[in-house]
Amino acid sequence: MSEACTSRELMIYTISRLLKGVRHVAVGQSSPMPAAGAMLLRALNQRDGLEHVQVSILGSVKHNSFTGGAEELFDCAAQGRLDAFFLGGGQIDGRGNVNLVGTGDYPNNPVRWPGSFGSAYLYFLVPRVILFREEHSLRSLVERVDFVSAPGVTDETVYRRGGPHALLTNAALFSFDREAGRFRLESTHPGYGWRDIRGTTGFSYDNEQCEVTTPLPDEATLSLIRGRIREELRECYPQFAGNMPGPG
Amino acid sequence: MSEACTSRELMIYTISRLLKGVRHVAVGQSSPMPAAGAMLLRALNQRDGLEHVQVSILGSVKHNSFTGGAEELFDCAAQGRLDAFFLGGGQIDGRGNVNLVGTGDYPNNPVRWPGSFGSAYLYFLVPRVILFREEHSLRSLVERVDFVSAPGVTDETVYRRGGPHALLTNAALFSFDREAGRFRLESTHPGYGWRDIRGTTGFSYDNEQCEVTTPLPDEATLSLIRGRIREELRECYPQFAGNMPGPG
Amino acid sequence: MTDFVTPREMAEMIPSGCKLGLAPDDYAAAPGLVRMLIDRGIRDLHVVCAPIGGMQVDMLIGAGAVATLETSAVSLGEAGGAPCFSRAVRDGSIRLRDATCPAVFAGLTAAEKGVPFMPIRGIIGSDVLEKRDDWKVTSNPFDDAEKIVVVSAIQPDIALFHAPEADRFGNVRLGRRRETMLLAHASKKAFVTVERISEVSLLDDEKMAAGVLPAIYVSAVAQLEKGGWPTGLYAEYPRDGQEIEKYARAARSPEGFQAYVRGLGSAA
Amino acid sequence: MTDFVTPREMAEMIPSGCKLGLAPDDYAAAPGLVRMLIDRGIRDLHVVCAPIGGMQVDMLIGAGAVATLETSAVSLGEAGGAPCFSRAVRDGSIRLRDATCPAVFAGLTAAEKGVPFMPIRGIIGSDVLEKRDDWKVTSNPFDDAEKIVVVSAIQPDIALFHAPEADRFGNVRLGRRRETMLLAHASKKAFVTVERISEVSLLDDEKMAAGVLPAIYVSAVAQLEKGGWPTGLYAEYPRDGQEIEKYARAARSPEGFQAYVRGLGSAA
Repeated sequence: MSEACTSRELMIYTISRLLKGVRHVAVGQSSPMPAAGAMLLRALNQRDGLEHVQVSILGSVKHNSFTGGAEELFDCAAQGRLDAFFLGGGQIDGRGNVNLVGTGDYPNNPVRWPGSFGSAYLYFLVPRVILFREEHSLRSLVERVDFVSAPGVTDETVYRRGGPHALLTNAALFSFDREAGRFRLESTHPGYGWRDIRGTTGFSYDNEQCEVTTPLPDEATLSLIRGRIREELRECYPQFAGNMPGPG
Repeated sequence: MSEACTSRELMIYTISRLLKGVRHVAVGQSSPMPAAGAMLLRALNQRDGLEHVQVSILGSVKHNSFTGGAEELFDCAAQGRLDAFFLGGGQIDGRGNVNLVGTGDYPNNPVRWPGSFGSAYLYFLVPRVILFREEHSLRSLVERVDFVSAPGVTDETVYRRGGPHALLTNAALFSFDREAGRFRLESTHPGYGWRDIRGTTGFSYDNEQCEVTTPLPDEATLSLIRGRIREELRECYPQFAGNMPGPG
Repeated sequence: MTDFVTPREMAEMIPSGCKLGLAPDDYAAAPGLVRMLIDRGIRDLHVVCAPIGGMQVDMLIGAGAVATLETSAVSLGEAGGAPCFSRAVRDGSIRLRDATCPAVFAGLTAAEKGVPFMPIRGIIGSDVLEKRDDWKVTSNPFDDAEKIVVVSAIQPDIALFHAPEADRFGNVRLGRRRETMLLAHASKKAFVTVERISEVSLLDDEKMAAGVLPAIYVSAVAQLEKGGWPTGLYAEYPRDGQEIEKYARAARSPEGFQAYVRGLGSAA
Repeated sequence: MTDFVTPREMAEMIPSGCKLGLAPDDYAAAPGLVRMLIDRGIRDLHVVCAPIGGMQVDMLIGAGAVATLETSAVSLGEAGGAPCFSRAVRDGSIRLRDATCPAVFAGLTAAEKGVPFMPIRGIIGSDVLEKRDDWKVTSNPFDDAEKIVVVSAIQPDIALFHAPEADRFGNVRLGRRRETMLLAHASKKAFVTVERISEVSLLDDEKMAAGVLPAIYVSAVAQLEKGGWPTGLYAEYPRDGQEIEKYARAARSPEGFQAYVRGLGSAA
């Protein structure tokens, strides 16, 4: 028996499940787990003879479908040629708002994060945006974000075909209902119960007393993560890949 | 003594004079004489150790400064990086309006020309637009064009830093006064007098009784046209170059 | 994923009535495939010239395949005016949407960027503007004193063009002719005929990659050698001026045009 | 015409107070030249990140050279947050113009196309929009029911970036990193440091030409080997992660930052 599935491996696997059916997924800068999840779906589909998955990793030379510079990703999204993307967020609130800028008052935020990147745009145009935030805490999942980098919901005067699809943390998986503008707890990861989630989530959501456990990858999938995916990650995320379990 | 300067050679030489001082001149499709004039200025400046002249010939692989496709010419003009351009015109009128579309009523013009190309844009953005029309006749130089592909003058609510600089035909050279919105006869070519010009020009213009004769190229310039320029033209205009006087 | 098909199959995949984006003669025009469209009797096309048309467009018009023509010009270059185009203008058999080159690029750029319109300088005072109901004069939102034109997005259903090579993954090398790249980005699908098909990915060579249209935009590729003939293919082969002169003479009459097209059909 | 100068000369040619456009780390960032700007005490810059900043921007901020910062993000990537940036935000020593990447590209595209503004989808409902007086919400002129953002043109005085090679005519190979091409088109001048200078024109090879920035945009070129270090140069060398970690640790305090910069200065 190999080493047990780590929390990160579970998240990588869960991301691959959330991406099922997409033809083209892009991954932003500094996003090793989303990159790994997208690579895993590509590898699984290839193994199983399913549809080809195009993975575009910003910052990668090898896993790059673009030849027009960074703006091509945004154009591609606007053209409807991009099915899924990931957003993180220092804070995420119950309406799906994302804050990548900082806590407290703008502009002199006491805690400042890098910035909004392409969130204020891609959140509107990419059908399946997966919110990914490892830290599941009252600090990260808040009632109302201090700064809206990108809003979760929009009225009908604004063109919008994309938005939040799911929220994945190190403890649980939520889906998002765009009509209601609310999250729904879908499963808790092994080691966490619904009460843990309720106690560490700063916003209200549906299906609070969820008893479903997030499924683990099978042995074959786990070896794929530890072998091929770990190797593919090395180009852009050498430190992250080095810290993953795997041969050698 | 070599063969006497032809009418086309005089026009090529005159174009090179009209371009004096430009750093970047572009030449559109199907414009062998403007191309030759621009090439001549480049060659003369090079010979005389003067400023380098960038010549961009649309449709040329060799004489091409662009790597972004045909739209780059227009962007470049908008950025102020293009000093001179040429426009022809089935009809040109006394206000500097240009018609590249056809005679009679649009859309079912009894005589239809190719179309407006980039005229409606470049005429606004390129400081020195040289109108070039070989045929000097009441048919080509009219009181009022049947269709305005590009207007000669514009009111102050519209951004405009470019416009007509001169009008060159096989018989005469006019300058254009942008304030007055009128042409001024500058010289007549050898073999034409001011009365010929008045009789064959359909619009009114200043300095009607002009006695200046358009200067001819000197012997060295003429050999440059018949040698290097003729060779450079061959790539894009093999038929035109073949019909020019020259060695071999 | 890119489909690899025969030229005849590709001609069948382009439906009558579609909005078809075409590249200029001597750059990336695909007269080889256009002849097959004529052979199969395609009709009611809305042709978008990006930004001008030449022999392939004149042939489509002569064959009665064009309902609407959106272009900044149609010309045979050194061989003169486009005879079928001029005839169709006179007899009113095509709906004309005259444009100016940068406005076509602005419309395609709007589609590329997924916005409904683009602003563009110039044009005001031109009769071209008067005839277009999909262009408007507005104010610069940052300076009310400035009037400026906005053009609406142009999104062809299919972009059709010819290129030097594709690889077996569907990437297509266009070189520096980026107006064709723009056309492909702006269109829902791109169909491409090529001289050659490379076994090696065209994206592997960093020096070449900037001129390569990625496979994500390319719906179908067909190998068709000399698919740009008798017009030229940029940086590969020049136009066949004699053949285009021959066409220009023949197409002066509808009968001459028919004879020319039939002649090509049997030779192909 | 392009001037060929030494890196120190280039640093002197970039004046305090100018609007300086910079490329992202690991693509075409020019930290080598930026260190010389710091050495010479440049001040009051309006830095435009196209579209994000990294170590070179953090260093400029730490050195007190930045008055205004227009960016979609500043980050050291795997090495974490940008310490001088975070400090400057807290103490209010820089004027912030937070953006979102495609809005920066839209602003640069407006400058490239010589229009005063560009429309862009999305953004409405974001606080980023609330904080920008140079962005507006308008109606789509072709559909009054749709609200849409317009951003004003961004035209840097100088674009500064590092590239693999230039030729002796001033053409610069960028490869597929066309955001740097856009930045150069949009800026009044482009100053470029390069690893190598080619005697042969980079435009001669049709396969390469599409990735080459023509000399008409390039005001000055300076050869500076490893000018991208310790960040990477796209498709040439990766970032030096250890060095950037070292910087990230040092720059946690203003004193540590000063010591780091002095250390580099004497080594250079």
